[in-house]
Amino acid sequence: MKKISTLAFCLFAMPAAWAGSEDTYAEFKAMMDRSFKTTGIAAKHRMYQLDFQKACSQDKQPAKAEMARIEAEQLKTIRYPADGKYFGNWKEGEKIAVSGRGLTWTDKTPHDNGGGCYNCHQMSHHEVSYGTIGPSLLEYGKLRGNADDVVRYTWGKIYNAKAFNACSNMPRNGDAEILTEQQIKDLMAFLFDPASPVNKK
Amino acid sequence: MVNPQKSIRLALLAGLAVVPLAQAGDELLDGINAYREALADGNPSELVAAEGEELWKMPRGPKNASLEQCDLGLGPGVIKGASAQLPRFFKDTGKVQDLETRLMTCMETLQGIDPQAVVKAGWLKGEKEKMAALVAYVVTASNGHKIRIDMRPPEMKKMYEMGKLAFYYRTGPMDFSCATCHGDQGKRIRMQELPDLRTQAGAASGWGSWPAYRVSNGQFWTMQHRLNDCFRQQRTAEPIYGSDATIALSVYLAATANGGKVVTPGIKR
Amino acid sequence: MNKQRRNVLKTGTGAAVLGALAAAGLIAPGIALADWNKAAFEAKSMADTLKALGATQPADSKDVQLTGPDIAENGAVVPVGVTSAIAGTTMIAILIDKNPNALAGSFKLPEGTEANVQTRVKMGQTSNVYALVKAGDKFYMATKEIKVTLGGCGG
Amino acid sequence: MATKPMRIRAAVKDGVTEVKALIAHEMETGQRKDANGAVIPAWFITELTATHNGKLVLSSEFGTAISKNPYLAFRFKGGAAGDKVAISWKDNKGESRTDEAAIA
Repeated sequence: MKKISTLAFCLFAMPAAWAGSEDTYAEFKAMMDRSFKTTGIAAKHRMYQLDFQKACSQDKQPAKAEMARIEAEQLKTIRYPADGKYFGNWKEGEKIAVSGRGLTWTDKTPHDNGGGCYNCHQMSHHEVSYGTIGPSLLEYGKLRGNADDVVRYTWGKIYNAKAFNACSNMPRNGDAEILTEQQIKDLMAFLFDPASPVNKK
Repeated sequence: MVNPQKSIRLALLAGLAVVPLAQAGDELLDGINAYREALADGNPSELVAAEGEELWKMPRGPKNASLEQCDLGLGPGVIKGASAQLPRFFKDTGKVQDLETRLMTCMETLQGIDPQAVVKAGWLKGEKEKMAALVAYVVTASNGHKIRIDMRPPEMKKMYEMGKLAFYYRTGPMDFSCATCHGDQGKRIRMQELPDLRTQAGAASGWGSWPAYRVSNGQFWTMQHRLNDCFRQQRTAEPIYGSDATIALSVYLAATANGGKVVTPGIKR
Repeated sequence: MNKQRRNVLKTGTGAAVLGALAAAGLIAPGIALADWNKAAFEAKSMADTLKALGATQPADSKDVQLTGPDIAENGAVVPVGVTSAIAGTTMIAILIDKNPNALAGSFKLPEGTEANVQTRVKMGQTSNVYALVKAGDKFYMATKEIKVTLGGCGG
Repeated sequence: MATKPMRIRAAVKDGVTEVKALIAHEMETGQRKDANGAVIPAWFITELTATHNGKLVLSSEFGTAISKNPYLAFRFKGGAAGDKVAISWKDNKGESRTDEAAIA
């Protein structure tokens, strides 16, 4: 719901570093507005940007202060597991990491989504088809251990990557309700469990 | 309470120091390149182009006329090299048009076919299937040509600016833009290498090899179809067929690719 | 239909009848000579397929070459080629171990046609692919593993 | 449903004719399901033959594992520029088609 409420503020505001004229930007927004339509679960309001999305819509990153402001704001959205349990089932987590499905206009429900992790990350010893947009997460738990701060950071990163890098390419899996709390727990287990193929050859 | 900034540094250090760059991936990529080369001979696009040639010459629509007098920018009936110079600004319509919207204009003016019949059809169904065949035929006649986009008209310059804004426009539940995947060098999704569409070389290899036959589903995809699926994967709302945003993006890509080589129809994963 | 055609051929008046059928557009020329081997194509395992093809215990042979990529980005279209240097090769078949039905296709080579065919096959998953060749009344075989992987996003 | 034309290329070099053909066909396996979960029935070429000036040069049988829009390349001895190479197929629905090309 918060996504829609911010809409009014950003419809006609320009990104801070935008070099063109205000008229051109207004024309651009009008073009986007008439060029997209609602199909299935992909409603037209998806085209309306959140403030930070707008700030990150340039060929350069925003200024440091702006980045820090966004990160501080996004950090507040992270909800840690209420029961204090960070780890689910790594086998379920692997399925979530493999699946790149969900939230497109050809998907029937907005609730049954994959994490698409392999699209961008190397993760396990046995899957050779991995992307390189994000860093390799091979042997994630083995290399980093499972101290509280590492565990909490990892949870936060999956939940809302923008809290740590304002214009990160990584989706806000928790904040944007892409994945459920249980799914994030399963992914955590996939990353940290010594028996998971992330850590075990 | 954990200091998240400190944790990040720890995590980054661990990542950089210990995890080797994925060398194994390179051998695999070599293997996949060999696979793609094996497919290049015998591109099933030829089958679609043959249908398109028939459609181009066949009298159709309320006016029972063929498309043989269609002006794709190089004069009526000239298709050789035409798509290598599209999108372009057309004086008769007062619009910047890509290949597909220009063909729609020809279908309307020469044959009396309502453009909405194309816009509203499902992909590879009805008039959109016919459009795909026509596109396959037309782009085959530009294979090997140089991409030459005429950027002199102010309308083209404006569309380029709009297209660039659209390219970086992050939105939707996943915060993606075109640049998320196509705004860096040497990246890939899964095993798929991603052209860096901000650069001339990247744009030339991307723009220059579409439209294409996709072996994964055995379908011939036009550029509008390609862009539509990019937005689907971005999880945005759906772009309207032939809409200005799609044409603006095409202008941005094609202009960035200027001077590159057209290899159409392409053959893709 | 097939049975009928064979009978027609046996009676000796076949050629004329076939010609008439072909002229009427009912059958394409040449096709009546083929006879789709249902048992072989519907067999599931390698062993059953070989049996249905009459190829018991084919010998591995260096004179049979199976070409194909080490890795295919998409199992829907995997280019494969088979050549045989064995004199008198009359048949080539392509089998994929882990497909639901192992036999992908077979090619009969009349005198004068080289033992060299290329096509594209579907593979459900990483599997051994076999080239089976018949020369005289003996069968020979070559194997290659082809890996099938995922390409783009959405998988 | 009308069948679509094939693309056949044949070229002779050093007394050997190489034929490359692309055949428009769905090659549906019968193992896929549509959006509503209903099985899409199998629809595939079962038999394919090639002739050179009317003489058989290849006879093949296909299963469902031949890719959509099949590609086929083969070689036979002989053939001269201008000779006809014809390819015919038949599918499991009983449809058939023949196309021909001149050897280049």
